[in-house]
Amino acid sequence: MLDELYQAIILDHYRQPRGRGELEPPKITQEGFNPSCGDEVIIDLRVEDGRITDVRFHGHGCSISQASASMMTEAVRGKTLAEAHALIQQATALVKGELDGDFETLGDIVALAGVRYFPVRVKCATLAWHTLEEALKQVE
Amino acid sequence: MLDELYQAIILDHYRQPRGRGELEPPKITQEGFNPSCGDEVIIDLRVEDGRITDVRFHGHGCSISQASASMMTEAVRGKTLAEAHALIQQATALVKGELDGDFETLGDIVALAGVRYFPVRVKCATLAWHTLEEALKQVE
Amino acid sequence: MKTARLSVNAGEVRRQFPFFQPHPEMRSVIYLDNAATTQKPYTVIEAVSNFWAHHNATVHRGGHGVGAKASELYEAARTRVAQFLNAREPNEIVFTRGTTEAINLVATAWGEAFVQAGDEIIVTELEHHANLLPWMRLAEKQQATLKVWRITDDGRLNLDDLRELLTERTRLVAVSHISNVLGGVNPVAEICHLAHAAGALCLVDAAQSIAHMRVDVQRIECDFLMFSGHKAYGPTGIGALYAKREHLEAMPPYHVGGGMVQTVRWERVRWAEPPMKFEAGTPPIGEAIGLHAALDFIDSIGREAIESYEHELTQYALRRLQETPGVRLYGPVPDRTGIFAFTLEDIHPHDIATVLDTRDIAVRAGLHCAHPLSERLGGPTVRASLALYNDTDHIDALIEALHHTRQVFGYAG
Amino acid sequence: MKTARLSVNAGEVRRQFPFFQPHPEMRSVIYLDNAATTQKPYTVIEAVSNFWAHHNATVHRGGHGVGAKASELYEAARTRVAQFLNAREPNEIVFTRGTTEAINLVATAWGEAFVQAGDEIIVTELEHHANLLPWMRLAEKQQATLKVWRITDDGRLNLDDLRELLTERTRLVAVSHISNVLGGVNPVAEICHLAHAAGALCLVDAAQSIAHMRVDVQRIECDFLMFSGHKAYGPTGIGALYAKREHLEAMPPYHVGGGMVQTVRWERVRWAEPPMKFEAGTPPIGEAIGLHAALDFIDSIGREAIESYEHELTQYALRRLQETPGVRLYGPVPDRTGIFAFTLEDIHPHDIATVLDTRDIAVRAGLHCAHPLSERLGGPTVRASLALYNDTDHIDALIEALHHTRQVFGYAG
Ligand SMILES: Cc1ncc(COP(=O)(O)O)c(C=O)c1O
Ligand SMILES: Cc1ncc(COP(=O)(O)O)c(C=O)c1O
Repeated sequence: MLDELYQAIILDHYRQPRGRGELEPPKITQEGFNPSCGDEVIIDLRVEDGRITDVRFHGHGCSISQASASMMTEAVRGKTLAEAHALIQQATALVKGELDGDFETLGDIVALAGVRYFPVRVKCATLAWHTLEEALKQVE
Repeated sequence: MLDELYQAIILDHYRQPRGRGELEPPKITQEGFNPSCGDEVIIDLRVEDGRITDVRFHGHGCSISQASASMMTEAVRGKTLAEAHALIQQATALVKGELDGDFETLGDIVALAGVRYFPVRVKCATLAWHTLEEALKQVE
Repeated sequence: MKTARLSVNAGEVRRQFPFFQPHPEMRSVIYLDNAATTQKPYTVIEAVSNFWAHHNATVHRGGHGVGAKASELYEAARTRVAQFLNAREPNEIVFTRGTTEAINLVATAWGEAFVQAGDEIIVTELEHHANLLPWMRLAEKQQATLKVWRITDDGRLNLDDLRELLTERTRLVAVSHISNVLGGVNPVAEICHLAHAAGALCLVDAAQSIAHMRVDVQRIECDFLMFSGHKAYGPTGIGALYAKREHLEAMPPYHVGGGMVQTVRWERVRWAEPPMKFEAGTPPIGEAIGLHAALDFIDSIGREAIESYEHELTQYALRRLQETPGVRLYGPVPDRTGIFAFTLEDIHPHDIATVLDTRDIAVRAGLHCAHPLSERLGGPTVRASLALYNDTDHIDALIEALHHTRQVFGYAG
Repeated sequence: MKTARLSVNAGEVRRQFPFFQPHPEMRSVIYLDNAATTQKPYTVIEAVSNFWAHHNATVHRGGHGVGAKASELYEAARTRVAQFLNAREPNEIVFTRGTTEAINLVATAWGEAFVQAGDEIIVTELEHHANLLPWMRLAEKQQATLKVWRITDDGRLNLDDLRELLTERTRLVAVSHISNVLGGVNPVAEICHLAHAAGALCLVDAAQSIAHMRVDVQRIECDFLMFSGHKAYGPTGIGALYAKREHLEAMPPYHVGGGMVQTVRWERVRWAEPPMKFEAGTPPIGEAIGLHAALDFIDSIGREAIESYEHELTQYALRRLQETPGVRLYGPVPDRTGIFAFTLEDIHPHDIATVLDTRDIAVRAGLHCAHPLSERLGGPTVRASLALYNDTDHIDALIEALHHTRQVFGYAG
């Protein structure tokens, strides 16, 4: 179980986060915060013609929250808003153990599946995704 | 037990209280109050040459508190302060069931002995006596 | 009615309560002091014990599985309260020690933020001190005016009197759902409606109704409503405040401390979202779980069944009290519940209670934490109050004991 | 030390706790989160259950024998707390929900009456939010100045720094007896002495000391001191505030409601005497009785025995932690108790706690409701905290699990 949580791929995203940083304006910024443990993820987005053209994150927290944010930036860059929404759905369902069927399309994100055995950590894994969801509300 | 509490003599003091009323000034006045049940006893005293020359009470409350006050006025009228203090001691010990030995000198007050079986009512029976004690402090 | 009557068997209900089981060292008591506090079923006592024995941990702090389980149980209790009151969401429920703390919370956090000098607050003449003193103090502090909605001579609240009192300066009407002395059910939905029409909020003290009738915050449309667990077959140390989400969001916090902040820096504090914002420090966790079990107990009997059973018992008690010589009963006759304040001849209520106590009948005597109302009634009274586990035998024993009391005090048979 | 060690047998102590008994459906846990809350012995759980089962009634209201017994038990609990703290009299003890409520009570009732614009309040940098936010809020409300007594780099409070902060405008020094993060014991008697010499009062938050060392209010000479039952083997929902009688008399009430008045008339309210003045509404009765049993439990082991046993265990844990590669331990080394905040390599504390949790070791990770202190330390930490029932095996298991954690995160053995 522990091995499933702390897979090499998660530790790799934690140690070498993709998409870490901030964007120059104009951008959309959204802050996400988990008061029970202090994890913080701030997302910068650029959306053009209904497509996420660039995305970065910064903040601090546990390996799960930061790796999840890193994976998120990789996964949604270049996606349409509709595709991003679908990914948010799938990723959050995955970490709660509620996703049936096709995992193939998720790429690295699949590594988050192990979180389902650790209810205390679900909030860490979903933080970046919920923050993205809030950010997209700013677009719409 | 109940018969011991509500003896004829107590009901008699309750119905025909002795010493009920107020004194004209100069006097010492002391208010006594039992917040848990609302019983109230106000004592007026006149003390001359170390002796209680007159005493009255008024107020309202249950039969025990009012009968006890009535008995108290009868018992302490004409007594020296030292004698009054001794009576306070004896009467409060009596209602708590802590008095050994000689009850003879207590007169009607002996009727309060039944209160000892009713811990909830001890405060009613002692109210007049504690109020008298406070009043005497004003003298000294 | 008849069918509903069949649905509650008080004898069977008593078997669910340790208090009513024979005990080698204790005399069995006819408990008629339910408006003060109710007895607790085994399920409630066991829910609390079981939590402390096996799941005890503090809540909402990351770390370990025991804590996660404790948090889950605590939040499940909140959801249960929300559902019981028909709140829109669990986040509208704040756990408090009881009714008194909940009203103090509203009077301080909401009151000091939203009541200004010259504003008016309306309270009724039949309030318990818990729903009176916080408003008297708030009015004094904010230089607002406290207006008293007097009762009619038969112990009811007349809506026309409220219409006269309401003005555009009225900020709040605070009223109890059921008076803890007179037992009358107040028309709280209508009261809230009138308050809202005048631009005021409406607070309902449900301490006496929660265990005896359906309490539906959406139907009442109240802004605030609160109750105590210990009067609803639950533990001491726990109660709940319901408040519309918008109010909880607008109000500043009450107690401050751990668990109710997002971040604390020397320069700036960010509060957590409601309801956490109002739950500083370690909450009464075991007690919240016990309250959950208490609400389950109530629903296992059924609120409609309880209401109709208690209604019938109330009618019986009313009849028996009215036919007892020397009894003077207070409060309205229609729309009343099983709370009976009365006097007997001119025997002092404490003396009556003592005689009843020697017959192992527990009632309360005095001013019932409602001094202004008691003064209006003319002084202290005896209060007998019913719950689900009482039955007609208890009323009969009470009546017989009242006859006996008259004899002790020398009134002719 | 050796002889004292023999006086506590942790294995035998654990047999007095249901939490540590084998359970068919639950895994047994090495519980190292005692600074958050302690487990409860059977005697505490039974005292509360027994009250609710057989003696349940509300307190301080005339009427019946059950109520008289309940009041007696409740007041006996107060007397027990007074004796445990060596207060001068039971009337110096006010029951509250816990430490947080007690500090809020003092900050509001005492603070708003006695702290004026321009006055100063001193808090330390190592306070829990419970002993920080009430003072930040009070300072803001009264336009007083909050002064922060910084810790030294090795996590201690330097009395000379306090001497510099104290002025004639200082009204209060608020300090915890033991930090809930660093575990250091603060010299509270000296602090109170300095505060008094400057004309200020002194408040001691004893949440973390009450179960682990002798707390004597007359020896400390504090003006206010408070603790929570649930951190001292007692129930949730109960705590106590000690205050010198003169302060309780001078302070206005906090919550207002039933039970804390002598008379209420529309024009005028007369408050009851302390401590009743501060206990509005139905108090946590069962919980107070549970707290009584908890203090009896502590004294059945013996406070000197506990202190010396835990001291030895602390020394052992310190040694083992210090020799574990990658562990960085915070807090002072001498005068410290069994609360260990640490980090391991650069692994995030939540990740560490999760790995430990999979080995059924319960610790806490995060900012420990002490954000300013955590910021000073550089961020979140893991916290392992000891109690009476822990022993060296538990420390060994912790250390082994930390080695394992390093491996999971790819640090060389
Ligand atoms: C030092 C200190 N003060 C205050 C508190 C707050 O105690 P409670 O949450 O029981 O009110 C705690 C517990 O977390 C603490 O450790
Ligand atoms: C109508 C009413 N309101 C408030 C209260 C206070 O409840 P608690 O003492 O549980 O806070 C009571 C109980 O005495 C009550 O009957």
